[in-house]
Amino acid sequence: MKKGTFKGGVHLPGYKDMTQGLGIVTAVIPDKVYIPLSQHIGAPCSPIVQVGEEVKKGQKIGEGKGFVTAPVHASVSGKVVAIETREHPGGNFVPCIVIENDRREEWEKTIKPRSNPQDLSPEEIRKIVFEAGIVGMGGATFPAHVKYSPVEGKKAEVVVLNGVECEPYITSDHRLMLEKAERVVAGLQYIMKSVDCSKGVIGIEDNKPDAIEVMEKAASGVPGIEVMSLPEKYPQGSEKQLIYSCTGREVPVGGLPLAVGVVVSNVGTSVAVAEAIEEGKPLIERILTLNGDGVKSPANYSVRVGTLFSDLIEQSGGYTGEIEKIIAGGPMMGKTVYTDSVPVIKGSSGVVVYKKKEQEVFKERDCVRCARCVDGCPQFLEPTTLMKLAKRQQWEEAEKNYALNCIECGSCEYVCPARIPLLQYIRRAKQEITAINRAKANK
Amino acid sequence: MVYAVISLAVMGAVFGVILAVAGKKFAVEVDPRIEAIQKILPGANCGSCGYPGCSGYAEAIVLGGAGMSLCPVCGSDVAQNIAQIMGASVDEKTSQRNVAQLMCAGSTGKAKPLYKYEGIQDCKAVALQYKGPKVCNYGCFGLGTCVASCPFCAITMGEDGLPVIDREACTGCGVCVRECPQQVLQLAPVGQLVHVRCSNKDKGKDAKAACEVACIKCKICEKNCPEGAIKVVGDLGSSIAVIDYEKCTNCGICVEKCPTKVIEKQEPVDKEGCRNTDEIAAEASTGCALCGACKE
Amino acid sequence: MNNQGNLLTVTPSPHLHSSNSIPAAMRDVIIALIPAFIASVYFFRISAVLVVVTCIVTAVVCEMAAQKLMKREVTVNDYSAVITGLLLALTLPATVPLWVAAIGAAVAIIIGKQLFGGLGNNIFNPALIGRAFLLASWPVATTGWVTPIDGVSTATPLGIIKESLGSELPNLTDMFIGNIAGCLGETSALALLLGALYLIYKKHIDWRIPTGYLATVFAITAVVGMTKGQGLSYPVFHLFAGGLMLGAFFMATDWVTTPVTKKGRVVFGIGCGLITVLIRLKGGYPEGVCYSILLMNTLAPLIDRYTKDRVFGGGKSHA
Amino acid sequence: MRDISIIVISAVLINNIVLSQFLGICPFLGVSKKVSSAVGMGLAVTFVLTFAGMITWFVQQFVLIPLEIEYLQTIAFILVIASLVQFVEMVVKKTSPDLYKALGVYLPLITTNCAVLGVSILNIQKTYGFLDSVVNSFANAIGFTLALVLMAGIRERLEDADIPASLKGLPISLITAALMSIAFMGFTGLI
Amino acid sequence: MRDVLKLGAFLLIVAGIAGLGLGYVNSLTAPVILAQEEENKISGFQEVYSQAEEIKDESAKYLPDGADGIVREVNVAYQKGTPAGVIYMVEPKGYGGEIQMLVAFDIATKEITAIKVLSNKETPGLGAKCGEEFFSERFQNKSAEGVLELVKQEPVGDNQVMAITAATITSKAVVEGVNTAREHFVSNFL
Amino acid sequence: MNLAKTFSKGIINENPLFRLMLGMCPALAITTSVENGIGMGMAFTAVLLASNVVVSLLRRIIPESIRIPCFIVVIASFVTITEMVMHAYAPALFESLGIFIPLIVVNCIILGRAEAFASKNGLVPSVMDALGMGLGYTLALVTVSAVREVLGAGTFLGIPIIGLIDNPALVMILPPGGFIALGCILALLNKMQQKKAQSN
Repeated sequence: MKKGTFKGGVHLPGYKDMTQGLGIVTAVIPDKVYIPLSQHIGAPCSPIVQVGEEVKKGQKIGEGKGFVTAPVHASVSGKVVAIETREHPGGNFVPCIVIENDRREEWEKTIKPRSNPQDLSPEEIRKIVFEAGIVGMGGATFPAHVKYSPVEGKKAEVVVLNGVECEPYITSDHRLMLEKAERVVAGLQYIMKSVDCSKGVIGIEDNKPDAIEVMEKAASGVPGIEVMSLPEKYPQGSEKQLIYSCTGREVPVGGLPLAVGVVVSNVGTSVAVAEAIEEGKPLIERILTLNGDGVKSPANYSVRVGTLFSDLIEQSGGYTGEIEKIIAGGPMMGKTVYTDSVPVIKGSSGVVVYKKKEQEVFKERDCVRCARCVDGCPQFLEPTTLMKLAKRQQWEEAEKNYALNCIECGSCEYVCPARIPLLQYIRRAKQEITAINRAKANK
Repeated sequence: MVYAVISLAVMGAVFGVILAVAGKKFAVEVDPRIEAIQKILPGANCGSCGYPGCSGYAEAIVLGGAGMSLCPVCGSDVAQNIAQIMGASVDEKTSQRNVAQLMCAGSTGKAKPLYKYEGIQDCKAVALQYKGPKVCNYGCFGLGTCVASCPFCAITMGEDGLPVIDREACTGCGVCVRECPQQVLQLAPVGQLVHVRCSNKDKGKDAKAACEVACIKCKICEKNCPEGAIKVVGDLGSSIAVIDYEKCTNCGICVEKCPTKVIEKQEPVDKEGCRNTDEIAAEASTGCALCGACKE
Repeated sequence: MNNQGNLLTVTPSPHLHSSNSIPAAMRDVIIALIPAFIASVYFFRISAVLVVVTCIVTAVVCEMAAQKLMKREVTVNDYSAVITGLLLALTLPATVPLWVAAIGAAVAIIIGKQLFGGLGNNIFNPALIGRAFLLASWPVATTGWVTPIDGVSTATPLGIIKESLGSELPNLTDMFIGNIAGCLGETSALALLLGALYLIYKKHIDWRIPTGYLATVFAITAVVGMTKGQGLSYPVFHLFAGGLMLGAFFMATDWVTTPVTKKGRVVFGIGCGLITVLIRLKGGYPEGVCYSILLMNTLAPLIDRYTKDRVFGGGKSHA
Repeated sequence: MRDISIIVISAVLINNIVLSQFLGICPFLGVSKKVSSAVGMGLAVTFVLTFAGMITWFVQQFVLIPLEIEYLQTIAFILVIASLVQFVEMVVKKTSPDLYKALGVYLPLITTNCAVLGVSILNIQKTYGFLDSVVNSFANAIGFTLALVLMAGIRERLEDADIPASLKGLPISLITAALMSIAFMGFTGLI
Repeated sequence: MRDVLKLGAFLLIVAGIAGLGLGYVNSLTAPVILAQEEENKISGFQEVYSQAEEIKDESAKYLPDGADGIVREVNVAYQKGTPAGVIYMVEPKGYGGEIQMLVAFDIATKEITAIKVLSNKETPGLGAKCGEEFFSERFQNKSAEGVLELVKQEPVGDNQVMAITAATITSKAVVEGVNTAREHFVSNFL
Repeated sequence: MNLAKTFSKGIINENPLFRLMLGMCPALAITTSVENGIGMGMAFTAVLLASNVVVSLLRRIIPESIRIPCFIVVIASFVTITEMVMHAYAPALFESLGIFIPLIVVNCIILGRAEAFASKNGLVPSVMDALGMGLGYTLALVTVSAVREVLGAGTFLGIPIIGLIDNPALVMILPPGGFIALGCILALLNKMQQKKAQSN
């Protein structure tokens, strides 16, 4: 068991005590599910069912064109009652398929356990992963089969499983590893097979000693798989930082992990892969932590995709009082939603609810150049410089200072004593730079 | 004394010759017209002409044959002057300048809020969060990106959360129009006093639900306009009342008839023509830049 | 059930913020300076108290007045003016006339800080500007050194070396504890180190600058000491003498006026060390800490420009 | 011959031409908005100043003194410098387009840079020999460049600063120069 | 080419006229300037050594190696044809540069008659005070035979001089100048 | 433009130092005493006046392409004359102004006035222009030097000021003081102008 970590980053309070000891609870299956047609990075899917059509659980109801896409499946059996644009946890409005649950829980008939999961070829594994609609479940929602597909001239040498879970409040991966350790390891083996490599690393932060123990037990006797305990630091779970922590390799600027021979997947993704291959199940369910001082009883839920946040909150006994904000995801990188009638999607690892408090309002001050943001940036950028360039609207200069390399982890803003919304300024710069580059490309 | 005269004279001569030779051999041909044109341009460097600043435009006119009336800030007299310098004639530009108009009346309290926004005060940033903080997806966010962008300081943020355009100071350069992520600002001739202060193209019911002062596509204005100048254009679910500025006579009947009071008539401004370029330059200039170039 | 019709707040991430704040950090710096203050009161008695109080009060009043005059938000509650006043006081001798100290504090706050736009925008360390201004204006009043406790007029250890006039050098223990002539805050290396440890523990200062600074001074004086045949006591003497400890831990580490890049901070520290030794050994003034930091302050923007850190995954930032 | 290192240290640090002798203030305040142009201007001044130091020394020693017309120093030097700048511009343009690109814009500005004339006259006043004159001219130019580039770095940073309106531009630059000058006082006595 | 010649000729004339004018003014002012400098020097000498009947610059004789070191000039004051005093011009290095000063000795009394700082580049208000009377008085009538010593407190010994407050380096330089002149005086005139 | 205006513009509206920001070097260097300021201002005015007169008289004769060198020769001659006269009749002032007397040659104001005014106007306006500019510059120098001398030396024109003479802020007559004084005066003038603009 080695210990490695990356440079930069910040130490966050965990806020995990509330839920890390709680077993996974199956969430109430709602009467209606709202399945967004965009649950992955890439163009949204088009519906392949019509309003009024009866669907089975696990039936494909939306698919997209091209390679970087992932189909969506019905998470309950029932009737499609509407296809409408609704708010999405990603901060925008997206077409959703609304299914009224007939409570029959009837599986699509093609879905059944596979008898020979060990004999599948890499191509077959990727095909199953694609058909199951599996995307990165840590939150990035990048279609998994794309990651596992070979790239000309690049060879995967290590598969890194991300069991870091560095976001405060979120314990879903932690519980998953405790309760489905075998599945995690099995999924890892399938992924390793699909990318044709013999080495697998499961990276877990040392604030989860029980998970490390369980995973080590599960992995013992499996050749090529190693569990790594990583020091607790944010954003250890960011892909590039995790690769560095586990392998000492640096993903080059603008490059993909495969450039250094690494494929990264979340432990949740690994379980989904295992379930898709062994049982034939598409991705219609995931583990989610509901946490924060705004909910009465925080919990780890196993929840169907398409369940509204409000359903989960109700199951947890409702709000503790007037609430300030609801965050889809963790507090560092998650997005706030303006209503609780937002559906759970494949990438929803958690929902955090903040209670309204009479807190002192912090005003933005002039930068005092304390350089905490510079020291904290895991990408070695100078957030304060980028902020100043963004304020002056010097987008080209910002690009030259690698604004696009920002992974939006928020470490800089977290540590800033002047309370400058650094990340927001950098995001503005990225927005403009991307627009300028797109305009250039179109010319 | 004799030496003084001789040596100084010699030095003077040598110096004169060197300078004369240098002047001949290395004279950089600067077209005097560029300077002349640059002088009459406003010098605010807003970039509305599509060239990098006023000097860039002046150069483009002389060297690149760019159009002579591209400066939206200047009036026809300036274009005429440029033409005179270039020894060409120019098409008569409309003598009325354009000014920016806000096509939204959804002030705080009238437009329903969707959420409470906290973060940097920049419309483009808030646009990423559920298309802005109001239920209406077409309206003004009120975070003042236009205010910051105006090179002439003609826009201020009103107390009701909507920007106020000083139509006297506005030069119609169009920078704010380009910067507004909601495209809720438009250029219109300064003499056009009647405007539809809404951009919501949703169905009447939805629009009304989002904002008290929304165009509900009732077509009352269309029916009442004596000139046929106002029409609800677009398909069902994506339509809005639009005034044809060519036809509109500012009679104000639509203003009275509109049930949601979304059509508004402004007071006329004193000066309709283009603003004096010297005046603009005085406002826009930051004084001597001390580049040292003037000492050359 | 949208939470009783209450509007939710939407903000871009992150939604978590550390408890870091400028006032909190400044408060810690003040706490860290308390041992040095106590030491100065012990050694120089009531005059130390008077100088410190004068400087702090003037600094705070000037900050308020300047911000009021410029119609800006008054930010004296961030304690930065208090620190400036305190630091300035610690760089002055106990015998300084109080009106001189007050002018120094006023110059530090107004010219050194507020004219540039207040905290965060100043180029130079305000306290050092105040001190350098006083030193240039009233050289006699600001260099009236007295011995601790009994207050007999004498020279500082560095002054003794520089001017080589009579008096004997104090021993190193006295210098470490602070039983020597000098400015209020620079006499006791022990008290300063205590405060510095607190700041390092609280992570308010970066180890790079003080380490670079002290190591450079030590290395060069060690070589010089070797050639003089004085061995290790010479560099140790230089470490404890004058304002080096105060400068290295409390002035050269000032956030606002030092580089933000990691490499830059090392360069800054080394530069301070070089100039300090240069002035001490070759220059006209006995002590060079104040000027070395001011000079490096002028260089800080360029250091930042040319010491951009490597970006994760390769690639160097452009200036 | 005096110690060259003393001349250099004195010209660059102690009696910095800008910060303590007040020569070349106009370009120091005018061309210090950006580091890149400050470097360009610094190079151009270094180039011209060194040459001017050389040539005016020759003019003084081999023309003015033998003819006993030292009183024509000012007028002779200014003519020499003006021609020199023209000449340098011509030569640079012909021989090195790259150098011309870097220095070109700044060259004409140097004619009226009082630093060039000032240093040339000071060389004579201090009765420097040829080598000393050249070294002194070069060192002063370096001092000028140093002050200029430092100032440019600071002014780039001040761009983000929220400076009170009445201080923006020249006043704050002058105050910055004052503080730089105070800092440079640390070098006094350093020889 | 004609152009060039024409312009050259014009400048030639302008410069010629300028030269003429300057030459004329110079012919008027040069003697005045010369006379003034001469007067300045003599009055300087007078101040430090008033009893002289005639003062001769004998640097060539007494400084065989030229003006090496900090002694620049040796002027001998004659009384009734015999040397009665010596006036040195020395340039010790001070804080901001050389301090040009006169030191005068009387051969008979073997004492310093007076010193005078002609020019200095010391810090105004500090070292620059070395030119003031209160300081130069401290050297008056000191014996030329012992080495002068700089002290910070009121002098106790005969050969001690009190430094200017907070300007030790300048004071040291002046004392060094006096001591150097003194050595030369002792070895050449006593 | 009438003559009075030609004269008065140099004093306030187009003050060479405070408005046109020209001639900064001497304004920083020699303003350690009011006496120096007056002396410099007078020397400057003399040169400006003489060169303006000559340039104005010769303005029709001087060929366009070599006017700048001609101006320089004229200016340099007058500077040299001023230098010689001062050396002869005001040696103390000559000493304290030092190198900044010959440097009047490269003072941009003189060349600037020759180029911008005298070469385009007749004798009388040129004289008024020179006098106005000269007076304006002198006043500016006196203002700066008064601030520096009073604060830095505790005297005004050499007369001690009670209360300041004992402990003057020496730094004001040192190089940094020049920058501080000029910077603060300019800032104050800016402030006054902004106030004026607001009240209008």
